[in-house]
Amino acid sequence: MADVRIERITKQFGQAIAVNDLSLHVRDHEFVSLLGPSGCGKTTTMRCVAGLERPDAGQIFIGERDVTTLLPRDRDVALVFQSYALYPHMTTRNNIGYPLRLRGMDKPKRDAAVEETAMMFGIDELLERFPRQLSGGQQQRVALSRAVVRQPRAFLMDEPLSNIDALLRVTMRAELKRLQQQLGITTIFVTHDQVEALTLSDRIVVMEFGTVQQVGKPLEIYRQPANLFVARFVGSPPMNFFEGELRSEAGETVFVSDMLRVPVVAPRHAPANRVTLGVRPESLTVESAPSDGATRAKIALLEPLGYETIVHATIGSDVVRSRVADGEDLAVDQDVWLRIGSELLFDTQSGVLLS
Amino acid sequence: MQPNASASNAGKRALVYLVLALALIWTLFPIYWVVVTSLKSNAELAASTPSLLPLQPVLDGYRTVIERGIPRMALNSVIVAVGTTIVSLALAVPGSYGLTRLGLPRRIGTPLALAIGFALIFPAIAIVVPMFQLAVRLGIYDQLGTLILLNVPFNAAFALWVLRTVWMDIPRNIEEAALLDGDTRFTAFRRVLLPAMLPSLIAVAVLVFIFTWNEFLFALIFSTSPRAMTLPIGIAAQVPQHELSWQIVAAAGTVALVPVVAATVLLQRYLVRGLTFGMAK
Amino acid sequence: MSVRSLPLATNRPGRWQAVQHLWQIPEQRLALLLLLPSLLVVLLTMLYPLIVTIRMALSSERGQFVGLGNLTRLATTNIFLESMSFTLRFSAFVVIVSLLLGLGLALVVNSIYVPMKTLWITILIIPLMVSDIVSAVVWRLMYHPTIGILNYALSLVGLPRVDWLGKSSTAFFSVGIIEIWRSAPFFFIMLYAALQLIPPDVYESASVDGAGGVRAFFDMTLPYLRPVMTVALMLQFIGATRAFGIIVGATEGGPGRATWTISYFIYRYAFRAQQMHFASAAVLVLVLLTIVAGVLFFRFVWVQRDAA
Amino acid sequence: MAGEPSRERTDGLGRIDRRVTRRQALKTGAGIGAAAAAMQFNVISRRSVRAQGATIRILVPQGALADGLTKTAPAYEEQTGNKISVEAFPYQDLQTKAITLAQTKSGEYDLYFVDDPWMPNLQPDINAVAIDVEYGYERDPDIFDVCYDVFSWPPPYGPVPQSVRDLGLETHQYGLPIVGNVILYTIRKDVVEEKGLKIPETWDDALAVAKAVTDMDAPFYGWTARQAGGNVDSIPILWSLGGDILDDDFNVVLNSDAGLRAFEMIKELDQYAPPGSVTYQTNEFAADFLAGRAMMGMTWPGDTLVAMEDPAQSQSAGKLLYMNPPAGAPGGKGASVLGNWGLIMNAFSTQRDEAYDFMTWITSQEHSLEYAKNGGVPFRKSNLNDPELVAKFPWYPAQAEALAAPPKWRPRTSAGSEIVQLYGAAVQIMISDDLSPQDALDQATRDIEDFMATAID
Repeated sequence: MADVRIERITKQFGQAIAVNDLSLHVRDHEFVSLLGPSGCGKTTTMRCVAGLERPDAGQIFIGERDVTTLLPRDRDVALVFQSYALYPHMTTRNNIGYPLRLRGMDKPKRDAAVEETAMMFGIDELLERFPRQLSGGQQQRVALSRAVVRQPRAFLMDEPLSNIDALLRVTMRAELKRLQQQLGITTIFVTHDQVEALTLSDRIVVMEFGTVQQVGKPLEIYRQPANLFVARFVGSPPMNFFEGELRSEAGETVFVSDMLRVPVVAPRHAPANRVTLGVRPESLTVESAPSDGATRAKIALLEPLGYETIVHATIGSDVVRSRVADGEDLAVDQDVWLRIGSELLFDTQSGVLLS
Repeated sequence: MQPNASASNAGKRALVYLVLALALIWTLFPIYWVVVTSLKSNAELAASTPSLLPLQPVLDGYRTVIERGIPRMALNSVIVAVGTTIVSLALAVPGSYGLTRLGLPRRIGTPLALAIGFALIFPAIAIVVPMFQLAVRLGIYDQLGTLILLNVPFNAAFALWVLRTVWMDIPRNIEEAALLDGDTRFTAFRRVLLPAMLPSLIAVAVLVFIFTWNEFLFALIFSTSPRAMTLPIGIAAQVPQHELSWQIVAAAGTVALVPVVAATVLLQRYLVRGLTFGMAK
Repeated sequence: MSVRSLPLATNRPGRWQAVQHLWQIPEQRLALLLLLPSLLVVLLTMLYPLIVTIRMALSSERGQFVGLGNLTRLATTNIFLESMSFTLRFSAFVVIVSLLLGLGLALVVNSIYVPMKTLWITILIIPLMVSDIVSAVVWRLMYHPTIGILNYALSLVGLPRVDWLGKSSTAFFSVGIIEIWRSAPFFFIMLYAALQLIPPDVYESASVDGAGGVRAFFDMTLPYLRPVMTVALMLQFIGATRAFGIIVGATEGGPGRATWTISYFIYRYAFRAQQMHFASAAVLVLVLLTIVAGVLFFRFVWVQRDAA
Repeated sequence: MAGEPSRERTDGLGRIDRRVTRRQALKTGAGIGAAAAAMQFNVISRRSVRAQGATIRILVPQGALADGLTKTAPAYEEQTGNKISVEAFPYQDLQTKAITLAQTKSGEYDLYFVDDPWMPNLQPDINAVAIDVEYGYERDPDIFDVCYDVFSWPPPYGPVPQSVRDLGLETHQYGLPIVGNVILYTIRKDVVEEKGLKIPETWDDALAVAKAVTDMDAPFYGWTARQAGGNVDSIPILWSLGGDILDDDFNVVLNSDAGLRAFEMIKELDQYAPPGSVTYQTNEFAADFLAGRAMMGMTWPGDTLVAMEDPAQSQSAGKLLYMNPPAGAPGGKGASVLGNWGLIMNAFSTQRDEAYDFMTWITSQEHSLEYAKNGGVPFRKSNLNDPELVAKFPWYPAQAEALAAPPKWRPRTSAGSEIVQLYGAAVQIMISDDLSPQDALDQATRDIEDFMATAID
């Protein structure tokens, strides 16, 4: 086991900068997700760690070793691919055993290790099958087994759950979590799915345009997004944003926009200009009668999810979303009054969190 | 509706079977006829009405064909075909890997691929005269090795072209997985990629073998003695001009057909894959 | 699981070591290195003869420089012009009929009424594997005026006999049929494979939209097959213009010189009549045509496959 | 055709190979040479065979001539300990191979079977051994002079191309006849007698006989001919009627009254030929006689006469009359075509003495007879007139007569073979496509002129 240190790496493909001066320290035994939209550089970063790409600048350490120029094979890391990348001409047994074979392990010991791992993933019945005879979920387990069996210094996972169906994904997610806790292997997990990132990770790295936007524990990321990008990207349904300005009124700081007037906690640094108010849908309560401080809105759409209902309401031309626990009395076109529970303030221009 | 539908289904079924029956005759009857002719005697061949079966089968045709060295020519064909297959694949396998797998920029890769593709449609007759002169100058005409040298470029281009699409269909991730599992690029190539593409490789090898086994033009011009005569030349040579017997050429044709038909039946799956440029899996 | 203690079985000295070393050079350089042998072999095989051919085509059989003399002479030589015309007409006839036959067979074998599809495919592709010279011999036995089965079959149903290879017009079709016998299976297998790739929901949505069998064929099947059809057509057309073994085997260019193809013309002039310089001029014409065909070919094919 | 006077000898390969030095050749071919060396090239090593006594390799046309030689050779092998390797190629290829080998100065074969029209292509003064000079060979009076003359070079008489004349060569004997072929006219004399007809004296008579006996339903055909691609069997008609392809200065003179008459005659005769005969090769031609459904035709002794006179297979056996072709006009003389095969010694052979020994052995009276029985064709007066043999091979007297006539040979120019092929192609297309004789003459003339414009002589 080892920690992974990425120090100021940059990777360009032609004119396009995939990773820009990125640094990151993944601690030993830690599960870190790289989260971001496609093209944000998360996969490239991971491939640099794996050695499949060589960064143009910067260094990568695994444990004490500078691995920046080492071949993938010499880094002792395992990668689980989105496509699983099973060897089509090998049985499950040989697929899992392949890394061990390359380490010169003799067959009896290898078989024992393969069987033990297969047992762990519940695929010990499938050892003699070829990849094409396996279902997606089974292939996934084989790929994980192949990564696990040799106890690498670090796991790298490239969207490993995105090719399996929704139900199985939930199961696998739990299984991954359990596995990582059990084995305690340092893991870098690349995903564009925030739920995966939030549920699995010790820490999440949110990326965009090849740079780190925020690093933090899942709840930190959710509650204190460092900037508008993170705030927008994390959370479903997404945060509601209102653009306006801060005014001081009677010693209170008030956010004012065309439609809204909201008293807010004054930020430490007063912004130079306009600000954006961010409100999570669950911080927006829906009331059926007008009251002080509540803003009038009209329900445009209702999405009942069973355990909650997502309410889409319009304030002027803006659409806001709120999640309410019980939405049975609500109806489309009904007038409602929205109340903001807690809010975040961002500098509109720089996007930086102010509160 | 129901009875009507089933009637039209029966009609369709009948039509399909009719077409298949005709296709069967169209495909196999000429082959049947060459086999039957090879067994007929001269007297039977001189009859005004041909018979569907050899009335008194004789093996004279085969005897003559053996006397005239057809087995030797078949052996030559095997040598040329095997040699060409090995050399072509030895060139095309690494070549196609280099062309598709190693991040060659498009502005280099595309023209190179196009040049190879062009070689595919380059007429063989166009190289015959200069190559013949060169072979004469070097004293290497009428040798099996020369025939291999002549066949290799065209077949290597074919193999490259097909394998190129095969490589493009093998996910890069598989190679990368191997690199992470502890392979070098070379051992990953040898232990993971080559085995993974083996079926396509067999397909290409079989086709190159058959193309070369059937090759006529080079063999016709570059062989001046039985030392380098291949089977197609031997067969063409049996077409009677100054002698009586058609069963000789029929026998020679049968000898050439047997391995081809056998190969088709045994390797059908691979052939289809190679012929459709990997389109059918 | 004491895997960690095991070192990677890597740098042990072995027979592959030198090669392994080679493979550690930068990717693009390695790519060129791996490609180089094939490229050299393939390109030299085209370029060297081409240069020699150009040089030869510019001089007479006696070696005197004649400039474009051979080429202009070619333009007024009936045998050449007629060979050229035969080649193009012949190739067009062959590929069109082969395409129709191959398409029909592909649709039939693909139909739900056909059991044992693999067996049928195996049988139907056999002619594809048979060499041109053997095909020619095989069919020549069928066409034969006395021992052939075809005229006998015609006489059984009361039809007049046909001089299969004995008239320019019938020889055109008879030789064409031999070539069709060999190339229809190519269309069949390509189109059959392409049919397998058509997603079934296309038909389902077509039938929901109210397109019946024939309509569905023209609106759905045909557009899906078109790219494959184009490739197959072009490959086979180019192949048919090279017809040589078939001519040697079936007609020796006869009757008269009615079935001379360009390839056969070049062969006769270069190797029988020993006019290698004059033949070289014909080679140049053929190469030029190939370049034109090549450009057309890659326009269609390249865009299709590599844009994907 | 006349060509400018030049001592530069050209060959089909152009002049390149003569000018290239060893070094240049090495340079050009270094790559391929290296690759060639790396490969197993000589699958069968010639040297190892030669170590145990000479193996004389002979290039022979596929068919009866090769098969006969294979049967005759063991006697020689037993007698001398030398081996005879008979290597057979089909007729059309043989020409290409023999000429190619000569041009490449190959010692591959020690002896070539050469059809007489190929003599100019072979350039005997360079590629063959003059046996009269080298071995003091003297003509045997038992062999027809024409059979010697045709393998002498330059031709002792008849038109000779300017370029050959310019070389100022002396005529020498470059080969010995091995097959005394000459084209014969054959007719079913039993049918002639039965129907009260006359043996034709002229081609008009022949046409009349053909017409009289033809019964398409029987079937019985008045005329049968080999007509496949560019053969020469109709030339006797052309010559007998006074036409020719080339004149003495190698101008195309086919398009004449005599030429037209000949083409008309050929076409009219074809009306009485079997359907499909337009693609006939020798075997189909012979099959009509074997099946007893043919009346007359032009035939070469070398091919199938043994079978046609074999009662076991042939219904025409014993019923055929052989003669020199009919004449153009009453009282005239028909002209036949000489088609001898010669045994030529390769100038680049490394075992000339052994080759010469075999040449003289196989052409001796005794052994040439043996060869004739096995499939060859006699060229000796004594053999052709041997009563015992004549009883068995009834065409021998006619053949002797034709050879003594003597028959004409085909044009002595390197373009000769192709010219005759183009002529034959026009004849074939006239029949197959129902071209008018005049159109066929025009096509032949144009094709031959086109061809000669670029040919070397």
